[in-house]
Amino acid sequence: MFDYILRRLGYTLITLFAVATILFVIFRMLPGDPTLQVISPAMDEAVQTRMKEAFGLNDPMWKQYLIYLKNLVTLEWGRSFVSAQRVTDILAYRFWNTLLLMAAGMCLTLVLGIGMGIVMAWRRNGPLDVCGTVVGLVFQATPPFITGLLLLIVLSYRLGIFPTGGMYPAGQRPDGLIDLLLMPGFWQRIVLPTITVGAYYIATPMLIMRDSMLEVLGSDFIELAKAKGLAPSTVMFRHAARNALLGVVTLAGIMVGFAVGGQVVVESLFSWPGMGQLMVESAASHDYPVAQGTFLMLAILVIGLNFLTDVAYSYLDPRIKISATGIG
Amino acid sequence: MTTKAVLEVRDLNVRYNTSAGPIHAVSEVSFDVFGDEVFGIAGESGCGKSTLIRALLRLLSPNGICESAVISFKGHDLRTMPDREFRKDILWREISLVPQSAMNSLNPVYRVGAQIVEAIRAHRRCTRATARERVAELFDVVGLQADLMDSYPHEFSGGMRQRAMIAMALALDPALIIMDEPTTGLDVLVQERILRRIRKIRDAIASSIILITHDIAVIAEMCDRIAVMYGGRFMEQARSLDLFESPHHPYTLGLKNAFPSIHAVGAELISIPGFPPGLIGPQTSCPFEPRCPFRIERCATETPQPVTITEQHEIRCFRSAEAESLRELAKSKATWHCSN
Amino acid sequence: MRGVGEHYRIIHANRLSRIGFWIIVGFLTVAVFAPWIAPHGPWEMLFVDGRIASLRPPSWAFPVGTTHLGYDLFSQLVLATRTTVIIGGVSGLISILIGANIGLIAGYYGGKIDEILMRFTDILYGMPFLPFIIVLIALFGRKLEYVILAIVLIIWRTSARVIRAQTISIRQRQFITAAKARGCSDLRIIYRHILPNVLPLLLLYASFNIAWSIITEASASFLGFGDGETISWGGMLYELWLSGKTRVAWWWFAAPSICIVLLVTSLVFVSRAYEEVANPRLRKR
Amino acid sequence: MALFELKNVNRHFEIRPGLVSRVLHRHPTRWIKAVEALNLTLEEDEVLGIAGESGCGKSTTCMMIAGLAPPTAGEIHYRGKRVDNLEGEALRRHRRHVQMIFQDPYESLNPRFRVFDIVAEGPRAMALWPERGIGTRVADILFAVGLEPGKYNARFPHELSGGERQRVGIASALVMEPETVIADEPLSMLDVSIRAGILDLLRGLAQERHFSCIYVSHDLSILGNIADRLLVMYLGQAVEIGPLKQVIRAPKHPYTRALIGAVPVPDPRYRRPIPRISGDIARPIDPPPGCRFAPRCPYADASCRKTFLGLDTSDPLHHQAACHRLEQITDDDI
Repeated sequence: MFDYILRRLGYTLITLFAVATILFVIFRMLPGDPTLQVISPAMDEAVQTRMKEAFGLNDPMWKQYLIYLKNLVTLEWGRSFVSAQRVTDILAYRFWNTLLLMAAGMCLTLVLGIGMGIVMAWRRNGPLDVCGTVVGLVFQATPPFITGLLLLIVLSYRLGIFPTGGMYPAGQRPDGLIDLLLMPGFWQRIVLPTITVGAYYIATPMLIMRDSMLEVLGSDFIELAKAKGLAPSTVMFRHAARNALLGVVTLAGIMVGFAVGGQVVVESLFSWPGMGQLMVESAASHDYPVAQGTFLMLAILVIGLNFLTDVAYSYLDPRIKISATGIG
Repeated sequence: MTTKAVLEVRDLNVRYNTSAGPIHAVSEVSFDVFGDEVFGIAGESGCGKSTLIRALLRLLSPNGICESAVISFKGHDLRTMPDREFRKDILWREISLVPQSAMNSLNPVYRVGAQIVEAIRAHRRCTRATARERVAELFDVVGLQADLMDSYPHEFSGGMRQRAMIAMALALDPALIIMDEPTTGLDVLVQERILRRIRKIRDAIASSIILITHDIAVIAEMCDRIAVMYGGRFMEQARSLDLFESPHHPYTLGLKNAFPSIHAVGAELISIPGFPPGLIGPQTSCPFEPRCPFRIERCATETPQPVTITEQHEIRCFRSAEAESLRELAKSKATWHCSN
Repeated sequence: MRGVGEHYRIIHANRLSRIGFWIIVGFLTVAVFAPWIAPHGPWEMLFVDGRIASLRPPSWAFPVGTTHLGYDLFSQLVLATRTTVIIGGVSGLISILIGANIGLIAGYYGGKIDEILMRFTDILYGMPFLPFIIVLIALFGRKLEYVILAIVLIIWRTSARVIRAQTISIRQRQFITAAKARGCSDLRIIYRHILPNVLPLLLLYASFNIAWSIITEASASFLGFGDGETISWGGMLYELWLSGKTRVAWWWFAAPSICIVLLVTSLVFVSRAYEEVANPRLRKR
Repeated sequence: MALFELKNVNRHFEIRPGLVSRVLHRHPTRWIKAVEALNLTLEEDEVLGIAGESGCGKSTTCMMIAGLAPPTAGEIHYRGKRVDNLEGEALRRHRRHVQMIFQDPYESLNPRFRVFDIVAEGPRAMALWPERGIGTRVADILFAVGLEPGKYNARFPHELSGGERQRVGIASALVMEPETVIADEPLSMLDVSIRAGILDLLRGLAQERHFSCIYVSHDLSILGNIADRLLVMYLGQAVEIGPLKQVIRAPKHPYTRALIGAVPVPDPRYRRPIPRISGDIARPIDPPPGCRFAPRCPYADASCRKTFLGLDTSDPLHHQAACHRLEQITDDDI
């Protein structure tokens, strides 16, 4: 198992490196002034020269690439054109906001989705199964900005139950996570974005769980578990659900990749001060250092979550040891 | 052998409702299993032997419907027993199963020992430690080292898994163990050893065994009484010696012809022409009629009822009286392959 | 090999997929005849009695109402259908072509080729999808080609992975060894023996890819990173969001939203029918 | 001249442990030795049976002879010509002469092909004949295996019974007009009552069409009904070979004796002797030198563990066993 995890870790680092390289290439292919990505034309002459040296923009391409990699590792991610803040400082604040919303959405999705999936498989072809499948598929087909807009229009604009956006009421800047969590205004504001993210992604774990439950329920060891005289709930949860979970974990990686996309939309829609919103704003205002940094940070998030998925899988499936050593 | 029946089944029918019509997987099956005997059910694929077990263990899929006159187990009427009670008091505690595919019958994500412990603790109040002691004991009985119980199923070979399955079946000293093809797919030497182990266990404990297999040689070696199943029916039922020395049913005759023996190298084998029946729709003929070289008109319109030949020897055939001459005819290949 | 009849049967076996199929056909028809159906241009300011027909709710004259600048939403919807169909069709088809071939080749040959192709796929899994499109559009400009390119570059990863897994399981089956023993070449085995067996899965992911392309394009357009010159459903919602009329013009919100959801749902329903074929265990019992 | 000759053929696989085990635990690379030092000849028009338990290397041997897996050492000669080093196009052409019939008729037919296409696939892939010629040959061979072409041509495998499928499998091998047919347990998935029919068919076709046959099975009673000569393998080593009746009635090697003794007999009166061998079959991972059966053999001594006494290749048709201690084994021991 350690072999497996170590190898996945190796792949993760390679992926990270490759994504950074792709980013470098894309920004260098930019038509027009290649210095544009780090130096705002609005800066004064002296600063521009200093920056050019720091980022090696007068050097040949390979040297620029090495400097770029060094800067990445040493967290020299440049400064925003707009606010002149260090990109890393901006991200440090935004990262946790994104993670908070994402975690809330994911927990809702996974807990509810997996639970629903089990119940649907258990009562196959029952009313819950049929409705659940249809509703799940419709949710899956509805882009989050439409769900979000609908919720905003109905619950915020018409009924005024929830605030329209932000993370906390204006002028009440919390200091620290605990302070934030104690704020009723925060809880009012996190509801709609969480539901929006959740609604889009709930179908994936729910339907996969249902399908892989049905697959597992047809296997011989379930029949034996029944023959052993185990209670139906034990058969369902201890034997079927645990094995079916493997299917969900396998596809969780795919889900994570898309979830970050959904996050961008939802954050923009609800003015949630996270990395997604930052991404859209900085890209729209051509604030390249920030856009680049945000993109990298989001990539790190995705790659990290994919790695966690692999680890979870190796924990859930004892057979992974074999495939890692290549015997099986 | 005691004469009291542990399990008594009369007129058991199972049908599956499918979109193509009802499939009569098991029809009018009656048999008794007596105390510490091995009762063999021989049959080819699709003859209904697996359905029969599922019906007894209440494991039929939802579209399977089981009807019978009597299913009595040690005096309990299993037909009317509520599910919950059946699950707690009968399943595994009294009737256990060694399933067909030991390969896939162990849950891959749990350790083998834990799966046996689970079976014990589902029926008996005891601590995990006591249950583990019992597992160690059982592993010893089936010839596995006790420290293997903390392995995962994928770390076991086919023979080891099969032995673990037998250990699991023995866990609660059930009165009846149903073994569904317990050695199919195993190597000859492993098979030999497992059969020997089963025989030893049978002598040591007071369990009866229902052994289901398509392998006539295994049946011959293991069983006290044998039922030959075809098309969902018991075509012939007899004591082992009687069945092999004076088979009566044409199907039994054909099966014997088709089965090779290492003691008769080079002897001619004769296959039974045709294919097993599909069993869809109403069953109004002898299921073996299309393949039978001795069929008469009546066979196509009527299902033969069981005829008793001698004590404990029953067959379903209209020509049971002519068995002697049919047996002679059946030895010739021409009988089977030119009549069609 | 089974023909069109089989696909017809698969789709028609299930009520939802049947409905979905006809809805898709409907949208395709609208896309083909869009310029003849739409009464006005997408950004043609309309006047009623000499005044801009601003924010008119649905009526006989304007079946789905107008925007604050007096554009006819019905014409916009019809013309945007074409954009969506092009994006969904082109990126869905190209991506399944790439994904299927990479999956088949990696899965069939295994070894080093598999390792390289799968590491490459892993890298794409590390790319956050929508942010990548946003960066690309921000850098290179708001053009439909770039949107399609960005989608195609990323979206094949899922189909490649899934088809590779299926190919590996098929490769190990005996009929592939049999084909080899009969003297079939590698290419013949891949495309004649394996491909028909992954076809249900391939169609499933083709339809997923189309659905994901449409959703992604709509999301990007909604965030302002679509093609500014071409009308699209996501772009219509972006204009609504920019105009700040979300509170009042419900029809402006409803019309493109319903179209997106309807089309994508139909695709998902049809793909669900294929999922049951691709995964036979779901059918049984 | 012998049709096939295998000279000292080996097939070994490498198992590389993961990085951590290699570096931290110093786990060495290990070898699975699936087939070791195999010498074998196949004469024209004979049926050679290969018997052995799972993991004995019988399937690997088939794959090597069929040109589907190259040996890692040794030579394979076909009609005096070396074939184990063929590659690419030449290998593909060579495969035509050696055709395989597979174990599982449910798995060995492509579920998306119709019967006609399944049988025609080989000739088409090799462009053996023009399409019309293929058509008549397919019809001929289907008829020869007892399937009426008109009735079966357009069917899919899932519409056939196990016996019919196996007949299609045989047809698709024989349509190539091979000189050697390798049958890898072709009956094990079929019902008892129809096995004999397939066996008869195979035997009849072999005579009619003059191909030699390698018939692999773990079931000695079936081999007893088809083979002319019998080879017994254990964990990748050939332990005994000889004319069928001699091997079965008077086995020499202790393993063959145990194997034959363990075969169940359809006779309720028969009481089988208890075999004297112990232990379980292992996997051929890093096997020690010497006879691989030695750890389970009641007769084994130091010499058995040190060297493996291969079969004598000079007289391939002679009944012989690869055992150091044949003299010590007496008949009443079995």
